[in-house]
Amino acid sequence: MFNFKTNLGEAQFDNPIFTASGCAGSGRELSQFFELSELGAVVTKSIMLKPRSGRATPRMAETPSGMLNSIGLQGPGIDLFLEKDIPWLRDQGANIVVSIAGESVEDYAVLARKMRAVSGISALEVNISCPNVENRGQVFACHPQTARAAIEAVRRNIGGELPIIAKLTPDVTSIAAIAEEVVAAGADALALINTVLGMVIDTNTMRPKLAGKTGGLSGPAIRPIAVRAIYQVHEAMPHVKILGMGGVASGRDAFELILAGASAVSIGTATFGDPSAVIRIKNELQAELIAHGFDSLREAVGYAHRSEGNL
Amino acid sequence: MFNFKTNLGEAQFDNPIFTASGCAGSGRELSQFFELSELGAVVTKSIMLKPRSGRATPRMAETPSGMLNSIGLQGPGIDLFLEKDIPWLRDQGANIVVSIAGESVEDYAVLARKMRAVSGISALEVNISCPNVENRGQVFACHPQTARAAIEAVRRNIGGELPIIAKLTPDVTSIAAIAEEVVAAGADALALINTVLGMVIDTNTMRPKLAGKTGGLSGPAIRPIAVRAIYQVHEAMPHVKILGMGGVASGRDAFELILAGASAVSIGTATFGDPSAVIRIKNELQAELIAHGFDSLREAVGYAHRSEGNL
Amino acid sequence: MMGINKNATQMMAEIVSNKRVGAYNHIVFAVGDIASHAKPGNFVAIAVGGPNSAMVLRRAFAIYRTFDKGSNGGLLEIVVAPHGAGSTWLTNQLPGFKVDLIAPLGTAFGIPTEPVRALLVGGGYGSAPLFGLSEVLKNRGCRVDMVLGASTAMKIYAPLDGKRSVNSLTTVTEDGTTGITGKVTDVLADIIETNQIDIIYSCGPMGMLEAINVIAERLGVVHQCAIEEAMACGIGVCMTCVLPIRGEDGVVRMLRSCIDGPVVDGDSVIWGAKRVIPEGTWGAH
Amino acid sequence: MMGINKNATQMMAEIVSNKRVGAYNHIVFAVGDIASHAKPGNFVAIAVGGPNSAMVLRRAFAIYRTFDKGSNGGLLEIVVAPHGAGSTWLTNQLPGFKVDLIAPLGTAFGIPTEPVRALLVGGGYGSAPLFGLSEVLKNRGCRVDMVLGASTAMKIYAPLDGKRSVNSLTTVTEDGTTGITGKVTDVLADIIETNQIDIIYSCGPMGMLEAINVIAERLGVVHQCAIEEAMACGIGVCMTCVLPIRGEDGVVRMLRSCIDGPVVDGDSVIWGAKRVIPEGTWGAH
Ligand SMILES: Cc1cc2nc3c(=O)[nH]c(=O)nc-3n(C[C@H](O)[C@H](O)[C@H](O)COP(=O)(O)OP(=O)(O)OC[C@H]3O[C@@H](n4cnc5c(N)ncnc54)[C@H](O)[C@@H]3O)c2cc1C
Ligand SMILES: Cc1cc2nc3c(=O)[nH]c(=O)nc-3n(C[C@H](O)[C@H](O)[C@H](O)COP(=O)(O)OP(=O)(O)OC[C@H]3O[C@@H](n4cnc5c(N)ncnc54)[C@H](O)[C@@H]3O)c2cc1C
Ligand SMILES: Cc1cc2nc3c(=O)[nH]c(=O)nc-3n(C[C@H](O)[C@H](O)[C@H](O)COP(=O)(O)O)c2cc1C
Ligand SMILES: Cc1cc2nc3c(=O)[nH]c(=O)nc-3n(C[C@H](O)[C@H](O)[C@H](O)COP(=O)(O)O)c2cc1C
Ligand code: FES
Ligand code: FES
Repeated sequence: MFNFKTNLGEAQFDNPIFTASGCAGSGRELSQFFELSELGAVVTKSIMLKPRSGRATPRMAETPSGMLNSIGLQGPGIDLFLEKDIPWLRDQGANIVVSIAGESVEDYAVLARKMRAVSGISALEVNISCPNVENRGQVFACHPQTARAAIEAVRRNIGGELPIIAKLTPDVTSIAAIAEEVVAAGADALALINTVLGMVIDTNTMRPKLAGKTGGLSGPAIRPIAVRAIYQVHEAMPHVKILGMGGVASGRDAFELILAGASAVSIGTATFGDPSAVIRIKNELQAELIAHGFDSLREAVGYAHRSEGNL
Repeated sequence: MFNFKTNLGEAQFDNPIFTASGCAGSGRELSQFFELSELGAVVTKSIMLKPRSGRATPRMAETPSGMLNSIGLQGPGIDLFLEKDIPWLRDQGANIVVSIAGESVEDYAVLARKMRAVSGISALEVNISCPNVENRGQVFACHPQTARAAIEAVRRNIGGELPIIAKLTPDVTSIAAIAEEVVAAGADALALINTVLGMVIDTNTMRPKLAGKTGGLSGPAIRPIAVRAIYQVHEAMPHVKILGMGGVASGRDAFELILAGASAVSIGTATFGDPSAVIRIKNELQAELIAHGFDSLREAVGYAHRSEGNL
Repeated sequence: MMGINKNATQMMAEIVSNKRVGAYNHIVFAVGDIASHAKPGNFVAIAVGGPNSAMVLRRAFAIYRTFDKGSNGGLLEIVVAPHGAGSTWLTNQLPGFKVDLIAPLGTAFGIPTEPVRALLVGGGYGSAPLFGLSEVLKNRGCRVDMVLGASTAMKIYAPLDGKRSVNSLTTVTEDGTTGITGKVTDVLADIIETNQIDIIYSCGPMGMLEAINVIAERLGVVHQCAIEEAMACGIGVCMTCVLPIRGEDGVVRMLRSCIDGPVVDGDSVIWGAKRVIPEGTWGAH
Repeated sequence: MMGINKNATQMMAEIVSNKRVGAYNHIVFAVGDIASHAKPGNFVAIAVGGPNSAMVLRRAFAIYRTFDKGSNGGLLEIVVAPHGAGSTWLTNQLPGFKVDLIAPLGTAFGIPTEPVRALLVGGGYGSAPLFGLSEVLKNRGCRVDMVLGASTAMKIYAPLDGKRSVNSLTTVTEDGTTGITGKVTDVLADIIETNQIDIIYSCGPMGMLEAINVIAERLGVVHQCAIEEAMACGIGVCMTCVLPIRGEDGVVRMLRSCIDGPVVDGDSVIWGAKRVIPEGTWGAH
């Protein structure tokens, strides 16, 4: 029997295919196309303390094999989210990973305290790829000190229970250095990668296409960047589990991230082109793993790192 | 009469479409398809002090809307290059920009001294996106100090004549910060962007596809990253001229980089798919500029930055 | 916040016919059961470019009309303006080719329970969903007047049987190549007053919808419009397609035009909010 | 270092025919003048995926043969194994469709000035360029023997008229579905000795070429082979397609297989250098 089980820190999952934060709505919209309980986990959109309108439109631009978005973390705020979305997801039998995002270290601390009492959650994904209002809007995950501070705040406030997955941006000189910092600060696992900062200029209006000017690049275009980041971080810290993401659109692609070192894989942009992409990818991945002679997912994690001698 | 002329520092060019370093061979191969003198400039492959075999094969992998390469700066070394390639390019009436690359600060100094006496060159592109053997193979352009040191070495040794274009990598936390550093160190203009670090794992062999493991991502996939980098740097230093590049495959794309702030545009990967891409793009760009009512290229440079009031 | 259209289905749909009509392509798909679920105002989301396409997002098209002939024979029709790469690709596909399609999506035009006097206003390909709507309204005993506008005659989409389904049809073009010279909004007030219009249904560019709404508000006429905002997913999961809409509780929220729209009440929309979040929007700061 | 094939031309070439033959597609293009310039061993580079394709690089295919009927009638034929996305796309294109093609590219097989005894060895679709070569050799009065190998019968490409053009044809398959069971290299030594072969021409997977070269060296037979290394441009500007080759000056250099190849002398290749730069290569450090 093929063993598809995986874990991120203490959190256990039946299979390694997750939704990506911000790419699965509240879960309700996708549940029209398949059962959410079939997924390894549903990762919720990043939730903040307060309700948030997000950025003005236009919020997206298609790019070659990808897209830019600048949603700006639109959402109802943590209280309404815990009241409405979480119970519903629990009722679906979904394995839930909650993503949180803050604008200050204090925000992360408060969010963690609020999550502490919530039952039926497998892990917390901490999105630190967002602007820090206390530091000229610079992204937490761009600097070792702020990345560390945000994760420490969550660690201190979450209690011993919930595994923390720190989500990093690839827009840094050394992602392995940031990864080491957040693991030292108490992250149990890492989510790699968030979108890559990009811009599209509309040549008709001759201005940036997005109202927010820059946006996050996602989709197959960034897959080689994701694979590289996962490979580098797994090489630096082979014992730290990685939730990989970035441009995965097929089981082959998910397999590629797993070979690089991911223990689970989130699917974002692919869902926009194909609502049931996650289920298709899960099935394709299992077939790939079996075809390559693996008895379990775990054996394949980081397999591309084996020494040349094993050729 | 439409004015297509442009300049980078003191260097003047008849039109803004250049080849990208490392993407036009010695020039001879492309001259089969068009006259090199029709280009704004031929940018040579980055030349190093000594002959260099480059990396082992496989050296490339196709990716969605892009490709990875790890050529490893294969080349004949500066002496043979100056003896064989430069005179031939001069005979073609080509406007020549020589790209140099070093493994140490001293290399850059020696290369600059060797270039000093060479006539018929318009500018020097200094590729500092290469590994520094003196600093654990870290890329010069990744750190302010090493980026500065390399450019200072060139500035000191080149004499007052030749404009220096510093070529930067986007694989940094803040490209504007590096840009400011190299301009302070004496760069007259900037080339943005070099390839983005990526990796492809061959799911058949279950190992990195490239012999060099990681490679540089280029092509349309990275265009939004190039536009963002050019926009950010032009915003920080509007007076510094930019040679833009990254995923340009049409006149529309070149126009996008120009609106972001590029005064000239290099074409790399597009030439691999279409040998006469540079000429097609040059013609398409001129048509775009005229269709948008510009009388000259210069008016369009950075036009996307104008204040919202001018809507 | 509503959920996704509960009948939405993803399928590979064969192109039955694809014909050039003026500046547009009229494309018919075999969609089986989907045809019986679609209502005027709903849209389809179609994957473009084929395998290995560099275009990763679906394109949305208003449903022009459907023929419900059971699961084997259901047909769905759209009208496509070849504009950028995706729509141009679609207009180039031949009968027999299958496309990946999701339908029906989004909200539908609200149908009054009483016979009313309705004015349908379409700009460019925005006329497409109005003909199906007109049929439904006529079946309910409504009087239906229609005004179609475009920059030029080739961009007026008004097939013969469509024309027959309305009580009156006024066409307006900016260059005067057919009908009245000017903009649709030039003729609205007159028609509304002459025909004692109760409700306006509109579909077309956002600028036109906004101008219609000004007139509708001034004359106290109900106005439902089908808006168009760039969509990445069409099924409510990406939050790209939002616009500020005032709810019944008076609060303005950034709502998804793919789920809470495309058909919305004209006076619930905070117009002119492109590139800015209107003050007071829920969560704005 | 040589320059690009001086007759290389870029054109939109119409597909005249595209037929399945065993595991392959035999595709014929109308190429006008190009046909008269191509020599056995040359290749074409074809853009794949159509407009908006996510595939940015051309694919290389050995020229199977050409018919020179002047600028209007010149034909060029290739044999394609549907493998990944690009080749599969190409095999799915119908007659009438035009592809962007550059040809002829690369070096050609060297033709001896005297009549010699030649052995042509092909693996899989590697047989394709050998039939055109065989015709040229026969016209020069050479004796031509041929050995074709593949994993299975479906992967032996050997059309009837091709078979007729050689003096003897031996087929070898790993699964024994046709001809001798085994590998081409199992039968070479025998044929070389029996037929007193002067020169071997080979085309196929690198592993096969290397094994042939071992035999050729041992028996002192000249060996020319057409190598296959991943190519990004096909015209000599990208430096991706290199492999270590010893020049006449004894120096090993990383040479481009698209310009200095694909046909090279078997004994000039430093075999087994995949993923490493052989020591002593010019510029290695
Ligand atoms: C609800 C809805 C209904 C629509 N109905 C029709 C219809 O009936 N007929 C028709 O021809 N078109 C319709 N459109 C527009 C259509 O979806 C495409 O956006 C348009 O054809 C341009 O796509 P493209 O691939 O040709 O252009 P591209 O420039 O390649 O598009 C790039 C991206 O921008 C988006 N985009 C570009 N223009 C628009 C636009 N005007 N509105 C929304 N997104 C845009 C595209 O969806 C795509 O994601 C509708 C759009 C929406 C949202
Ligand atoms: C000189 C030369 C002659 C060739 N002749 C033929 C021929 O006659 N018939 C035929 O079917 N194929 C031939 N090939 C292989 C062909 O060019 C394609 O590489 C192959 O069809 C796979 O491409 P794909 O798009 O299907 O696969 P993909 O996996 O999509 O290819 C991805 C990339 O890898 C490269 N690649 C993959 N496999 C190979 C390979 N075996 N060799 C070189 N590059 C590869 C592709 O060119 C492409 O850039 C030849 C290659 C070369 C270099
Ligand atoms: C529309 C959109 C919204 C996103 N929202 C979030 C978010 O709220 N929190 C977060 O951590 N990442 C967010 N992301 C990033 C994705 O979770 C993912 O890291 C990234 O898109 C790369 O994966 P992909 O290429 O599969 O989309 C968003 C991405 C997109 C495209
Ligand atoms: C095969 C290849 C070789 C390259 N060699 C060099 C080089 O020698 N020096 C350099 O500065 N950049 C080199 N580059 C980077 C290009 O000059 C260019 O910055 C990058 O590819 C982005 O442009 P593009 O997307 O148009 O290719 C190379 C790129 C490719 C694809
Ligand atoms: S288009 Fe994705 S939420 Fe509306
Ligand atoms: S394929 Fe580009 S140099 Fe040979």
